[in-house]
Amino acid sequence: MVIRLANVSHDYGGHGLLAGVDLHIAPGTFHFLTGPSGAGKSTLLKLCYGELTQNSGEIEVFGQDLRGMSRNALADTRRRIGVIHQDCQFLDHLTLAENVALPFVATGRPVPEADLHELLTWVGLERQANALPPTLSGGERQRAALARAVIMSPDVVLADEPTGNVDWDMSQRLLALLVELNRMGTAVMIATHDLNLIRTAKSQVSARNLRIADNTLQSAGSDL
Amino acid sequence: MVIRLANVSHDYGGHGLLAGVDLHIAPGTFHFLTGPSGAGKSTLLKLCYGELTQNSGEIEVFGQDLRGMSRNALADTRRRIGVIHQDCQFLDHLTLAENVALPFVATGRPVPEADLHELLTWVGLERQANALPPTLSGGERQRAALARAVIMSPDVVLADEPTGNVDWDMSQRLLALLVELNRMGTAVMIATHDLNLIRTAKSQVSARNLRIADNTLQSAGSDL
Amino acid sequence: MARPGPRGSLGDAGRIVPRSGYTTVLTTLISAAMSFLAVFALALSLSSGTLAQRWSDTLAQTATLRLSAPQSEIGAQTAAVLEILRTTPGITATRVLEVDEQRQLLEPWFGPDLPVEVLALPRLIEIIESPEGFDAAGLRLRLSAEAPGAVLDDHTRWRRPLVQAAASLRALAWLSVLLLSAAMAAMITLAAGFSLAANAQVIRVLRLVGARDAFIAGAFVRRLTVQALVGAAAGTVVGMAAFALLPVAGEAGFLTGLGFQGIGWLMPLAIPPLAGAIAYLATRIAALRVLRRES
Amino acid sequence: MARPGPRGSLGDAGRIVPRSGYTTVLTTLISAAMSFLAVFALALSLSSGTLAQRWSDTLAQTATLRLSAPQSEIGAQTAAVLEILRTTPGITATRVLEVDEQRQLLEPWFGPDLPVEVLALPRLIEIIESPEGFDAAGLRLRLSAEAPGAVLDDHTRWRRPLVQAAASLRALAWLSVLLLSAAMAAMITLAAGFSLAANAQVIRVLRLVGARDAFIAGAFVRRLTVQALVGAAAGTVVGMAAFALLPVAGEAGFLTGLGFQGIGWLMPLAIPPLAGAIAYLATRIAALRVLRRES
Ligand SMILES: Nc1ncnc2c1ncn2[C@@H]1O[C@H](COP(=O)(O)OP(=O)(O)OP(=O)(O)O)[C@@H](O)[C@H]1O
Ligand SMILES: Nc1ncnc2c1ncn2[C@@H]1O[C@H](COP(=O)(O)OP(=O)(O)OP(=O)(O)O)[C@@H](O)[C@H]1O
Ligand SMILES: [Mg+2]
Ligand SMILES: [Mg+2]
Repeated sequence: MVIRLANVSHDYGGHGLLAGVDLHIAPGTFHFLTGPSGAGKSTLLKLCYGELTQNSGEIEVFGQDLRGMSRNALADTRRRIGVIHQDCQFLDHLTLAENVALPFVATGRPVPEADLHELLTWVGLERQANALPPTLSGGERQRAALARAVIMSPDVVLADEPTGNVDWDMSQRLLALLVELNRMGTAVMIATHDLNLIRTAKSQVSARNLRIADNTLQSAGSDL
Repeated sequence: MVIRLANVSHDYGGHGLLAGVDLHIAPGTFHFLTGPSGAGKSTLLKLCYGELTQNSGEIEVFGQDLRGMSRNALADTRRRIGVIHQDCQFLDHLTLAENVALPFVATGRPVPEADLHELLTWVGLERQANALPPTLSGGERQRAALARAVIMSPDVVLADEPTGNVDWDMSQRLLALLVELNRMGTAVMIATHDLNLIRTAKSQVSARNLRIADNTLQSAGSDL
Repeated sequence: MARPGPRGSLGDAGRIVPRSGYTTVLTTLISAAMSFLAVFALALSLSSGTLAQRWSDTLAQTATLRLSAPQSEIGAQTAAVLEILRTTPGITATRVLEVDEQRQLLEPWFGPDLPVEVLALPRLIEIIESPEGFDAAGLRLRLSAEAPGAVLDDHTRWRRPLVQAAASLRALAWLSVLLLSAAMAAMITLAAGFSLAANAQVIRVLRLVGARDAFIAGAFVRRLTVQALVGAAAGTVVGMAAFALLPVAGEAGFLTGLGFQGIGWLMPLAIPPLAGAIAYLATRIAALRVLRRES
Repeated sequence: MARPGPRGSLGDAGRIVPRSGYTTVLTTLISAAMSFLAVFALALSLSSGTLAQRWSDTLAQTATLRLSAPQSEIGAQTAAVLEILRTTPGITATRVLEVDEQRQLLEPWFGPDLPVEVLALPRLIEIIESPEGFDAAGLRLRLSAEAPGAVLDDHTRWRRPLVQAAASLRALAWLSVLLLSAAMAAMITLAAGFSLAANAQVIRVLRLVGARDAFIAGAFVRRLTVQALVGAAAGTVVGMAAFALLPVAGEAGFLTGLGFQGIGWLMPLAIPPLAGAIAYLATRIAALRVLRRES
């Protein structure tokens, strides 16, 4: 089991947001997460990689309880999770290529230049490799974030709205990349508003569709 | 004429980006702007409200050349343009309501509380009025940006990807708001990747569809 | 949830620049530190004034004239010398030392039993100068003509180094006050630049909604001036408290008097408004320059 | 376009924290300013040492003994007194003043013609103390028994205020060195806190990609320590240059000697490494605390 949430509840001190959420993400599975804006999609993803700590319930990642983990263990766990944050986050003083290679640097490993170049080419950023993040277009930043999330071949990719700023062709390309990873065993969860993306994914991968509504996580396989 | 670009070219020092762009935005018209990620949509909008200065060509806003304008005149011109920036920009220490009301504060006018409340309700943010921007979800920030762009009843609204992070229903709601403004005489230009949005808009308003491709601005009425 | 609505809280644009940003803390800190040091420099300069005064008082305004002459002539020469001294401009009073006084002066060397009366001791005449002093060289010339046995000792060799030291101490103190003011101006200008850089986002957003340069600059100037005032006030108060409480110099020793006396305590109160004024100008210039640079 | 690839430039994580961020500039500035001031404080403390030495040398280690006695007994009593002095611990040497020397001492008061030989002048004996000094009260007691006409003058009334002043000057100087070190540590801790706050984004991103606390803290510690070192070196050099070039105190006056002499010039060189060490500790503590707080 990659990620397991059991009866998890969370809110930010105000009215309820997520209540009694159960979620099982097995290795090699593909999940879509939808729900209206403000429903708690980003919150759920943040709980899964430990940026937030749940109010109640249990969250296990790779079989270990996130709450009982030491800080170093949490860092080590995050290395196995590729995260695409909704507000793409970069170090603005480093080039795009350096930002994408950051997971290697931060863990003290040599950067695989060939892989890096191949990946940048796939997401269409080989020309911008030496550009600084503030000079990139919105879509270019999103693609860079995806490249960084997958460069370490993580065990699971959690993508928060990875295609909100890219055109249709590019979103298909990015989806194909994630599907490819998934075929090689990586679990994938994508939070998105783009129902077309979910629909076209159907032909490529058998994905489970989840929806957050009324503070709970529901299966939404049929009504898309 | 609200905005007129004549033979405008711009790039950021590297290879060409926009070349020989002509654009006429008349009062009360509705434009969609599409094109692949990195094509220069945001750049074009920034040229229109003077955040960037073109390399060559002429840009007139409300009949005045932007380049010859004094700094105060440029500021006064911007008050007549409602801008939704792609990276939604807020003052993180002010509440959402204060951020939306900022155009009034910055120009020394009293804040129309009733209008403000009505607008926040329309974009579904009445509950978050007192929240700080960093605690908002991605979609909530986008809606707040739209609210701020239209609160002064500007003569023209330039929206850069205003629906990238909101669900379908909400994007329809936001579109309806802009269409409503447009009916009352406001010129609107929306840069977006969301072809479905453009398609559904057809039934509500007669919009012109523009596309940036091969460094030029083309009409794209048919192939959407 | 019961926060004030946007009108009341933002009406005067006072909160446009974040209050608690660390660059504004920086301004406060810098002016506090500088003001604290300025209090010390001020104390030093005031004290060195007092010091110089005291040293001058004890040494500078007296001189001694020693008259040796055969016993028969001593009376006449004393009269002549006194007449010369009386007509010398810059001399306030003269006094011939009594025998007892001479004995006191000699006691450390000869004990109390010296038979002063029987010795052919020279006459000693004490001279009290006016504050302007007298022309020692001219006086010596006149004396050598009319009373060749008279030797003038104007204590120059004792006085000069002390007065010099006091003067250089004073110069040092004023130099540090000046340096501190300049340093404060420079650092507040820097802090203003930092603040503008750190709040680039604020500037960008305000530009976007059509705020004019004067409005944006005004928001920063107001915030930073207030911070500088607050910091300077705090630094001054702490500095003054340090002087009021710490025994910086003992009761004895010639550092006595390092500190503020009487009306001197009012002088440090000029520091905060001065710091505020410096901050106002520095921020205004920095803000308008930055705003003009980034179009 | 020909920038180095990511491996070469980022391999040692040296650029993880932005180099030119204004909070790192802040660290440099703070340590430069503090080091500059520390040079002055150091000079003051070294000089006050020299000063105290000089004052002690001229006054403290000598005393005078005046012996008055009938002419017949004077020889015997002198011998007795010298014997007492010889056996008093803390006295290095004694010397009976010659007649000529006595005349020189008296010349300012009586002129060169005083008939010293015929006067029943007391004997003057100069006493050279060892650095530890002697027990003046005990000596007086023994003298009063064996040579009632002997009066000991240990110059106390001249010496005490000067030695006191030198000591308080010295204390003041060391106090300022201490205060400056503490202030530098505090301000660098603050600067480290600011730097961490300003680079919250850097921390967030590094967390996101699985960096451990030690890695993140290390990046900040390295950057800030280097900045503090650079700033301190600059401040020290400028401060030393100021002392080498500025005529802070004239040749005369008892502020003479304010500055560095000989080997003293090496002491300020200890400031930069010290500042670096302070910065290292301050940043490390601040970084780990901040990182632990924000999970
Ligand atoms: N740090 C926070 N403090 C307080 N409230 C927060 C915080 N973060 C998020 N919220 C609130 O929690 C709710 C859910 O936020 P979340 O970001 O999870 O929504 P979302 O489903 O990702 O929405 P979107 O599709 O717009 O990104 C929102 O109403 C938001 O305002
Ligand atoms: N300040 C800048 N300096 C240098 N290059 C820039 C700068 N801003 C944008 N660019 C480059 O110009 C190109 C066009 O950028 P722009 O933001 O206009 O694209 P866009 O059409 O809005 O794309 P998207 O749909 O991804 O937002 C991109 O390749 C981008 O990297
Ligand atoms: Mg979200
Ligand atoms: Mg764009």
